[in-house]
Amino acid sequence: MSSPIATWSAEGQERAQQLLALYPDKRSAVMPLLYVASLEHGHVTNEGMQQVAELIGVTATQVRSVATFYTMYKHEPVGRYLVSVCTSISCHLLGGDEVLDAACGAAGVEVGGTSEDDLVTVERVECIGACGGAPAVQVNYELIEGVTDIKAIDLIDWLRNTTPEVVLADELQQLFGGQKSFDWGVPEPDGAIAPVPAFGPYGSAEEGR
Amino acid sequence: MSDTTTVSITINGVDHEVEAGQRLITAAEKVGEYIPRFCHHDKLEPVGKCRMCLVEVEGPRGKQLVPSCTMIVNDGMVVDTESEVVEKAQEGVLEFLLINHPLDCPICDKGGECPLQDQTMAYGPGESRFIEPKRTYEKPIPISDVVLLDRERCVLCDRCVRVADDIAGDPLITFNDRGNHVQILTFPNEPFSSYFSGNTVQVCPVGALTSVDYRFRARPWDLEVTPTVAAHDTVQSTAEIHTSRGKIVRVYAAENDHLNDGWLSDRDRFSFAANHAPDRIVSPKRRVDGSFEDVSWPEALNTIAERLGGIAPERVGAIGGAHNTNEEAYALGKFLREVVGTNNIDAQLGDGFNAQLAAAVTPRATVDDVESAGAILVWGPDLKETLPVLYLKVRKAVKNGATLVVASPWRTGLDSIATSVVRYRAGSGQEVLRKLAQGSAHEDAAAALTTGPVVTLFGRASLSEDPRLAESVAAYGRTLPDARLMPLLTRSNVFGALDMGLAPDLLPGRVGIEAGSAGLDAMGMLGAAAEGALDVLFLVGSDPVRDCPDPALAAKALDQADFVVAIDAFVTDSSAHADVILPAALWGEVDGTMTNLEGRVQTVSAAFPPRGQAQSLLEIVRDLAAIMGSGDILPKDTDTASSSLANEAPAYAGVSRESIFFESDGTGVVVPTGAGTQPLGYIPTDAAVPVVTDRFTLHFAPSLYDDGVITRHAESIAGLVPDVTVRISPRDASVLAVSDGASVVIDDFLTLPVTIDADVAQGSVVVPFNQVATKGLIAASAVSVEPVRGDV
Amino acid sequence: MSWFSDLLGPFEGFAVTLRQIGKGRRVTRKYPEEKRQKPERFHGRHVLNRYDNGMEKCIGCELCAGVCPAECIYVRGADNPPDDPVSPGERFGFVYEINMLRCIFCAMCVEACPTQAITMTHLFEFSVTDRDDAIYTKDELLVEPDGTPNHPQPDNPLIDLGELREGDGWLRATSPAGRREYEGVVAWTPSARTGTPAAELGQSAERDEDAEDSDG
Amino acid sequence: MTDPILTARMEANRTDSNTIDRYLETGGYEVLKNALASMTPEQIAEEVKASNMRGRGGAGFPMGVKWGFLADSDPKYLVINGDESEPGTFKDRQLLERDPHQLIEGIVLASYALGVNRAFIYIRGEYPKPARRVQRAIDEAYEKGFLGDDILRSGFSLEVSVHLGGGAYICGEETALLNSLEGRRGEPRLKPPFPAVEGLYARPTIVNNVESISNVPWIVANGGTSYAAIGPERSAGTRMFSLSGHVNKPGNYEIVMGMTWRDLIYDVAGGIRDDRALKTWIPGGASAPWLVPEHLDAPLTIDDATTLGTMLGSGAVVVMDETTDVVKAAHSIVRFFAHESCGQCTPCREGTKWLQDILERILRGEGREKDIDLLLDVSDNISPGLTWPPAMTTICPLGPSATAPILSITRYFLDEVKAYIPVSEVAGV
Repeated sequence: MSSPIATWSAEGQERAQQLLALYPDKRSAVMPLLYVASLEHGHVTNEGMQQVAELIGVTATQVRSVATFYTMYKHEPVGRYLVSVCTSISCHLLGGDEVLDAACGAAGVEVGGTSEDDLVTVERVECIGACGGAPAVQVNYELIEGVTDIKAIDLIDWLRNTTPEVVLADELQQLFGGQKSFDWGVPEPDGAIAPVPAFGPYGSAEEGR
Repeated sequence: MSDTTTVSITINGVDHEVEAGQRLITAAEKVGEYIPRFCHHDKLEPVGKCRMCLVEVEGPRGKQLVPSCTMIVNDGMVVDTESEVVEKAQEGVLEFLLINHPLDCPICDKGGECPLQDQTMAYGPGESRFIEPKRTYEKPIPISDVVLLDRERCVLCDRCVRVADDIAGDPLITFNDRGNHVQILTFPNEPFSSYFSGNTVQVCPVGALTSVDYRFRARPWDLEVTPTVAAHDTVQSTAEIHTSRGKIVRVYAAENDHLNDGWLSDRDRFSFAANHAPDRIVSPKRRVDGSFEDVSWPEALNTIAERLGGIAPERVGAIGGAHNTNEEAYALGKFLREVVGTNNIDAQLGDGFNAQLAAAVTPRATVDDVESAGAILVWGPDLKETLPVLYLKVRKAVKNGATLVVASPWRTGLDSIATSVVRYRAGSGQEVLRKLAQGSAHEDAAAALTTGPVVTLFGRASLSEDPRLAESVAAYGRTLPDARLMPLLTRSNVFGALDMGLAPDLLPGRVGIEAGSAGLDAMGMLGAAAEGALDVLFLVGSDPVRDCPDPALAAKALDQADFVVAIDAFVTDSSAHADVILPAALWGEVDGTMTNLEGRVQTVSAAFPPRGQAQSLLEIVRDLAAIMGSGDILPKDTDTASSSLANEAPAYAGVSRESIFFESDGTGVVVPTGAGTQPLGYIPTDAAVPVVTDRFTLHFAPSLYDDGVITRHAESIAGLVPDVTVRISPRDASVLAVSDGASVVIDDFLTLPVTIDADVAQGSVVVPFNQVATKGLIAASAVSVEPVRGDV
Repeated sequence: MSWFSDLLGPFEGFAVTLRQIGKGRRVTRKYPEEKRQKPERFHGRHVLNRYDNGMEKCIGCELCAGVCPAECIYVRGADNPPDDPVSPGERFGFVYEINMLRCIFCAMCVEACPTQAITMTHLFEFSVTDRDDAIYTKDELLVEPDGTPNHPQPDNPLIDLGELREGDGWLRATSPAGRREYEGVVAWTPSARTGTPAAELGQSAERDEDAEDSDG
Repeated sequence: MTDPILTARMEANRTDSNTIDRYLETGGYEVLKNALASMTPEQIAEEVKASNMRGRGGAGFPMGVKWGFLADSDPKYLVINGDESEPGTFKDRQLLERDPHQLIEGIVLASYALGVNRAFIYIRGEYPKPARRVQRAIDEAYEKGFLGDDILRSGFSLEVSVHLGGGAYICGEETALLNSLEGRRGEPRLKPPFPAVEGLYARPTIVNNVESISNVPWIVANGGTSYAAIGPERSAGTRMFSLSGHVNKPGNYEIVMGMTWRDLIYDVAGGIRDDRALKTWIPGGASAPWLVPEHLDAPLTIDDATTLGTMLGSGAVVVMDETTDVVKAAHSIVRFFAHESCGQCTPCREGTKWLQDILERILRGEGREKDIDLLLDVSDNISPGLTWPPAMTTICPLGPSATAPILSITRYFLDEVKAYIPVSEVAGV
């Protein structure tokens, strides 16, 4: 019998094995494995959920039950850059809705839609923990604080024109950000390579491309 | 558990003494204070999700609203179930449940028996204040061949999820999405293929889960309910037949805590369609020039009587009777032994084991013993495939803390929860058993069988297994601490039939026949008929060509016999050979009693008269005996049959339809076994079973949905037969040089695709029994397996 | 009190008759040539109605059968054929029969009906020569797509369908009380609707388009 | 003013407070070394209990007492709740990003005190950067022998790993968090059993907030009584407040409780932007009922907040100036709770969305006069009596939280709500 994830990349398979070994109960690895499956398939697909189910020994239905509970698992294809605009209370007070409108306009999409060139998806999200730097935006979960509607348009244009391989929060903050919640400290070398949170040895990339 | 101390609680100002440890909602109900509920179900773990059962309980911080389904009663608890706050909460919850409910009650199958309707009437607000658009979903979507899902109606009570996951162990239906969009769903393109899916329909408190069979067939107010048992297997779950205008429209489980806990398998639940199958035999038929023509009952019976006249009794035999009621079986036995004068009677088809062991093994376990066992050994047929409700009981026992040992040549449904699995090569069971008993191997299995009471469930794992192995397993089981034994025969009322003496060496009431006068068993009769030593053969609802281990012999026997009488509801591969076919009444059309695998006698009832001219077996043999001039020997109806039986069979004394009804609260009466009280108390011995050492040994085991006559005629489950493949171990596959999906030839005639399966013991070949694709395969221990070359 | 008045007693009744001669209207009619106007709420026999587009209103819910005190109604529901639904929603009345010999014309079926599918007309002449003919089947009960009631004996000279269209019972049959705003709303609604109901989504491609159009 | 406890290091080292070198250089892991060498687990637990610190996650339950409930049966688990998702709150993000070693040292001390050998840090999925920094810090700590087998040759071992969430506010509720960590839907569990008895994998488990655990090194170093001496009784210690909204200086501030709201908003946070007037503020995250200028001089303690019918919750203060449309603001919060409801119990699943729908209809100008009563009655059906702390018809407090803004706008700004209702509707009733 072959491994259910034989079609995954070598890094993906290695990461999956690490995750399975990490927890006292394999089932705990469902959520991180779904991120890995997202990277492998572009989003959470039925096939991906079945593979994860087989890896941890539960039914695919149970995996889907988890995968649909959390909003960060995308069940439809999203653009290369997932732009998440916060409109929760602090951002709402300081213009988050305008930023969202501007980003949608620049990308030419409705909220939740993906631009025709498949590069940018703009979504509305609830609080992303940057209330001190409201309004806040994330690109592939890398944060930018103090965004204005005009900067949001610039951000979308920049993403489309430069199509960065790795999304780096510090770079984006410098280009399109404003007031921050607090000092960020030393620049972060890691960034996101896909619309999946960049965490762990597979899924983020060191600066230097 | 045995500790039955009580606590005193106050409900609505009235003091009550209630059993400690139970949930408040249950305690209140027992003292007559009904608290409304949706998610609460007696047989399921509490989840407290619907919030319908909120009551006020006095606490350190004053009265607080708490869900009564999760609250355990404690001494001095002061509860208010009718306060203003409670009533407001109930109204609020019902309004919340209804705002997105489609209110399509007029066309909803649940309308009329719907807890949501009833509780809205009793506790709900008069009208809704909701004017926003309702949540809509596509409706309904089929989630399996037998169940439909309407998410708009769902109140998300979690009952179906808990039944599928906690009870059945098939978590194939779960919640999806979040918040206001939560919905019950199965995985896309993966059906809810549980053997127990129908239970979700029965427990659903709204019309969200409905069955394909019942959909739009009737409304609850025009149903007639007939209590009976689900007679498809020997568990004989307590059930109800629901009829509308003379047709069965659905079968529901009844709650019997000693047996099925209110659950049924889908086969039990959905096989009723066979009663109304268009190709049922509804009038007597006689073979004329090779084809059947309809004849009248007198003509048919006269033909048989004439043929029986002047024939030596030992040249007459009868196979079958396992599908009939005890009274019918009793009458059949009396007819054969006293009117015809033969002991050639067998309710088994060579697929079981020693009839005396099955009928009178001691000490015999009850299903309650299984539930409360310290350890369980299952060495026999796959319970999930053959006795699904007993499988649920074993699961429950394991959940209660019992250890479980499963011995089987191939993966069974219980393996995933077993403490230890003994995987042995088909044909080598005896050797493995010896080692287990001696402690020279399988130490972990032996270690798991040390906490008493140990219940041994023994039977024949496959048709190709030596029937004497069951004897040895039982003998071993008897040596375990506080041992109880449960014989596993699987066919319908076979235990009742054996108790009624439908065996070559048994008389009614578990009385053995004196040595030397035993008749032929089923295989013996078939062999004799094939050699011309038997002239007249009665097939009583049996299909030996499909169901016995040697189909070729059965076919030859039916050809060679001079005269074959089939008492059957369908033309089968066997009854097609008959000279006369008599239309038999089926389950649901006959009154009587049945006996299950623990010896529990329950009543079965006719929901409507037999189809067409069909008659009960009792009526058939009674009329036949009358024509033969011995009408006074046989009982004239069910009641006289049971009183006559009681006189003759001490074990069944006092067990009548009436006494069961009045004494058992609908749960049935267990006929006691054990030396001293019984004429026969069978003590199993270690049998001498030869070990088969051929290159390949066959494991020829039944699955739940097979090509049996009832399954075949029940439209909704007929399509559920599994894909038929030959399973072999990876080692054998590499030796044979076949890959997954390649074809092999078994015994030089049956070509089937191969599935390589790590759960198959090396040297064994697993083939499903009684499927269209495996028709004709002889259940011998050793088989030949050759790869088909040249296919891709 | 005299013997004389006793003698006249039997004739007193004639006095009433004599007094009435020449007064009042003539009530005898030349039925069936001449027909009398039925009261508005006259309970004649039932019809099964349709929506304007010809779809049947009956959804086979059996509430009429359930409520019928004479147990004279037999209904069986069935799944609407997905491509050619008989009624809006999932279910339609597959079998619908009324035994007019048993019916007591109480109209409780009309009250129970959630879609106003069954209503009563002013039709009252339905003598039969065979008891079986008194069981009206769905074909006979269902009005024509143009709204004309059916009758098992169309050629019976006793039947004047034209007259019956004027009656209130018939008006109720063709213009059920319902709310316009529900027209074209793709969802089953428990109240009766006027006009053309849209089919459930998924019932047919053609109807899906209609439904979406009418949404906007 | 007491010196800051949690933020001193990051204030002093604005760029590299997260690195192990800087941490060690500023006295990091010294407490651990001393404790492992000279203190028993019971002594540490005693200090924490003596500190009277109340949990910083929102519920405010004394941490030492909670520890005392942990059933003594191995294995036990410690889970750090870093699922900070309450709108207005971003303090844990700073602690995770800027001083992860302080947290890790706290975890090792807590684990030692609790007899735990396996700890998890659950960080919300939208925080990949804090998660990376914590992971790096964990790697460094392993390297230096502060984590792993036989820590500092004390015989005590501890494994720590980071678990990333998937985007669900409800996972901040401790039992939902445990379900999530077990690979299930993040639905709150029924209590009892409490996690301290049956938590992660049905084992005894302590769930503590990031800020709470980050305080442990200081408490162990300086003694529980010195911590308890800071600030008012029953609101001991310093506490991180996240200020956001229309203030001049939004950000996280570590303060000693007991000051007035006026001090906090006008002094600490620099007053209202553009010198506008203060209209209202949310004192403790989106779940908390709002306060208005008449409350400005009330002291900022847990108990005083309760007296005012609200709470300090997670320490998130969202300030709204006179230009704020409170109906829209309330809608934003209600929408948040409807979006984040797990959906398992009826009142929350149906009620929060209904409240959102009604508010949206009112904002569209289609409101009816009776909708105000309807809003309150629906709220009442989720949280009977609309009192504080809330009574609940729900399993967890998420549903009742959604009623806080409804209650606030109808209590203080009823005219503004009515202004949205068309005149004809008002007259028509």
